[in-house]
Amino acid sequence: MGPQHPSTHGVLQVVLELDGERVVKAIPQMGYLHRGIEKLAESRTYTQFIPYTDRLDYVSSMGNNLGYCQTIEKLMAISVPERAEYLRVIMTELNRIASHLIFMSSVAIDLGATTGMMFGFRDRERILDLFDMACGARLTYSYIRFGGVREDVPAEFIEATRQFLADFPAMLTEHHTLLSGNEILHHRLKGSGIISGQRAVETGLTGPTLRASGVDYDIRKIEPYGIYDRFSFCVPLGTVGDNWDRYMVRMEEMQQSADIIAQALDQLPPGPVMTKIPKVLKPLPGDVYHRIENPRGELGYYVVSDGSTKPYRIHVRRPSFINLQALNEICQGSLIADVVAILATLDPLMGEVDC
Amino acid sequence: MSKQMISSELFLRLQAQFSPGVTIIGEHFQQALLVESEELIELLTVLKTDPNYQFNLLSNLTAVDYVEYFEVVYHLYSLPLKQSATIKTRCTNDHASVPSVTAIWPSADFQEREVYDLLGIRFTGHPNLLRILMPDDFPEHPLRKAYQFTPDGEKG
Amino acid sequence: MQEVTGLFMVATMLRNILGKYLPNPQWVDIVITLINIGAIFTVISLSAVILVYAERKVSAYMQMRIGPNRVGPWGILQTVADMIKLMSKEDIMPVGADRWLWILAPVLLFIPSAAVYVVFPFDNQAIFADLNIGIFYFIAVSSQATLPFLMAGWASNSKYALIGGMRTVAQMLSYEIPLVFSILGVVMIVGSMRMSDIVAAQQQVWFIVVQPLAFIIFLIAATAETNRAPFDLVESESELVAGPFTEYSGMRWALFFLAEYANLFAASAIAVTLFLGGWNGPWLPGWLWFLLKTALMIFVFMWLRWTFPRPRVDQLMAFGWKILLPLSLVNVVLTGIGIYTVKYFS
Amino acid sequence: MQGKGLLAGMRITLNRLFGKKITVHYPEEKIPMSPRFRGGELDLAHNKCIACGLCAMACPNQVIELTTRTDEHKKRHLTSYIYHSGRCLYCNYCIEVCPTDAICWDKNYENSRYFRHQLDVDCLAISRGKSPNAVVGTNPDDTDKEEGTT
Repeated sequence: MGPQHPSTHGVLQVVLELDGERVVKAIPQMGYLHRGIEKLAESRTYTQFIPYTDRLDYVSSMGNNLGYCQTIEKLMAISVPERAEYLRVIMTELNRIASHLIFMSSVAIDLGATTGMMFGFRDRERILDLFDMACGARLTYSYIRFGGVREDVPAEFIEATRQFLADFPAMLTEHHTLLSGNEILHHRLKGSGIISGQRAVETGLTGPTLRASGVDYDIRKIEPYGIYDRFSFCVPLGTVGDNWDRYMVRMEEMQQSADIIAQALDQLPPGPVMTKIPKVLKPLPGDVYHRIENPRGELGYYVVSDGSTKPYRIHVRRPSFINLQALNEICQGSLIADVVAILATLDPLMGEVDC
Repeated sequence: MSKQMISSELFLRLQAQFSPGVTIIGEHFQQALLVESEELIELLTVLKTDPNYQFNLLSNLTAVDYVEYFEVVYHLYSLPLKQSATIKTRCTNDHASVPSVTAIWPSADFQEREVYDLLGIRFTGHPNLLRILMPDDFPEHPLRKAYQFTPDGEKG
Repeated sequence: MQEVTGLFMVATMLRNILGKYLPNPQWVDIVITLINIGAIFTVISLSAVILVYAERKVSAYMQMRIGPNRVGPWGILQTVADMIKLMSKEDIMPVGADRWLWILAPVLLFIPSAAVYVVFPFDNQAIFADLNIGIFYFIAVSSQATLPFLMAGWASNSKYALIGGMRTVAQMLSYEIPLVFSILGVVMIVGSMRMSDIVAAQQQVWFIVVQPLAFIIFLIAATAETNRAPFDLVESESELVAGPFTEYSGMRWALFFLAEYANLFAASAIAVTLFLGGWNGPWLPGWLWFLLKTALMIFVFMWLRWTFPRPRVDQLMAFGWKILLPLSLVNVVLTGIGIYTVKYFS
Repeated sequence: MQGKGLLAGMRITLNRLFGKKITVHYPEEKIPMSPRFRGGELDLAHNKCIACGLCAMACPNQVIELTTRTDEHKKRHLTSYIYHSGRCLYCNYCIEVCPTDAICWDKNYENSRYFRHQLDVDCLAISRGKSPNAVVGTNPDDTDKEEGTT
């Protein structure tokens, strides 16, 4: 399955060793989209690196911004006003729904249901319009800055989000009837690509892929960053850890994110959205590691500063990169069609894998 | 952002256990355990298997080029006890090699290959230490401070 | 005696004109056959053009898109534009490909799908050759279609094509049998395999009412026969890129495309003849009824295609052998009992 | 296998068939973008610009290249202002940092070009209104650099 294969979520090459249609080995080859973001970081100031974080996991760039900004805020102990915290939660959760909608559409198209894909993208358009209204960009936002968010949301944003939340259950039920209720999909996803919880933790799986194997590890719950401890939401868990569980865990997560947004909208306080921070940031020498829960798994930033305006070293712990390690193990003994299904449910994203 | 760091007395007990090779550096959230590369494997296996540590998830493995030496950083996390820890080890940059931890945590496999690819630190005992991101015939290790590049229009 | 339909009159009038000019009757028959062949080819190419356009419009509407509307009013000429584009496309042949096999494959695929049109009862008398083994001829010819896929798969010397070719053979063979058995049910009731008899027997009640189970089995098996989703494992985009057609481009690929739509039209035409009473129908002329019903059947095929994901190869085989085949056998037994009870009481 | 789920799926596609369409005829009708949309190219109001060069420094990708000239009584004038739209990240830093709000987005997202050098837009010429569609054909390397390139 070469780099320009239609179903590898970007430029990923999987070297398949087959006998007949059975897979013996599946080695992912990466690096086709390697832009050396970590090297670029060393010649950019701290604020100038934010647009690059958008380009890492370009489908949930709000989460990347949040992770990076919170790391620097932790390093320099910058406080964030209440309203900005709430706006950050609303934006990241909206972005999580959009990212999971893309996941669902890619599963649908990989298994042949082109109509399912179209519906997924149609609903995602609604969220992109919300983002466009709030920060002007549809995919790479750079909306979250150190000490808060760039600018306050316009008045009609709140009302449009409530409208979206009102229509969202109807959208979900439609997706469920068209896709999840479909027997062919059941047969295609159930029982294939199984990985046990204990083995998943060892190979470093995180995020919905790990929770599908029954391991309860959601950083929003275990180590609440920002104000996630003020929201009540449950973390959906799978049982067997096969493709079906990975699919259903993400579908339920969309519903949970919608609940979080609803709660955040109700508690949205008025007030400033940005604290006063110096024009040029000069953090004290030292290093910090901070993790957040991105739609694809645990996104971590390890920043080392040497007191100058430019970071000495930034390492990004990219969930898709590490989740791909399990590909070879999960694909053992499955068919080609399963490899496609497994890749779809592992949901790697090349921008993030190659960094 | 409360971060359940591993309690300091656990660190102290560890230091006592591996007295010469282990020192505690940094404070508050930057607290880490500096380990000599000889005792690295031994310490990490204890951290993983010992009931009151149980670090079963190697969350992140990376390295930093401090020009005089390389520093390999391990961020561990224990799911059952909900605590995290940072372990660091140093090696000089002429014969940069650190024992590989893939035996303890298989999740280190790709991350070690990436560190080797970008920084040139050899991980002894790694199953297939090859370049993962850069093209195979790339001569140098780009993330090293010594490596400077100026592509067109880049005034960095 | 059925009333003389319009089409029949045209044929007889043509025959008289030709009779005057050409010396002996054999010549007249030859010319008539040539005209018929020409008619069949126009029907195929016309139906292909319309079907491609219809498929894109239907799939677009189902996905809430608008579909092609640029070329010509409401995009009708879109397919014509595609055809011209395909003709002008350069025809690359993969290196190491098995030359003759590769060149012959698309042509060989087109022949059976064209030859099948011979037995379609478009209207009362308007059947090209009313063979007394009509339906049997259809099955024999349509099972020819498997070979060219395998040839294309093997000849284009690429991994995807080879796997695609293997899958075609497996899929088509295993769905041939349920197809035949579902047709068997109908033939048992009619007692003859002549197409016009089958249609005539459905004067009062269509066979879909008598044989609902056979209709469903036929529908599923026919989708598998024509390699259309949800059974399009042969050229499944996500796994095998385009299966046997991966290495084709330009006119050859268009031929494959044409053959696929010709098969689709053939499958729905047969479904109409067997189950929906061919050209029987009040008020409208026969051939219009036939076209309307075929259009309905084609819509059902398209509807299936744009709703369902694709099962895995082994699930496909398991479904074909373990479920469809026994069901069709049960159907044959039920029909037998049905016929016997009807004879017993009448 | 019970066909209940399959039929439900078919029912959805059927009523979607007759449902309202959501795509638009692109060239004729365009989907309106929001007022905050960051897209298209920078359009510069050269009378407002005080040639301070803050935007060029703030930009992560060195997309803006401007050269200035200080005349006799120490007043700085802009001589050239080239915006390499090919490398722009659309992060809006330059607009936020500009003290006199001289630059803003022209929100025209149909700016595909045939040649790479056409991506380098000379905003100064455009804003001066001399040649409204001045796409400077100069490649970045041969622009004559005066003193004070920031």
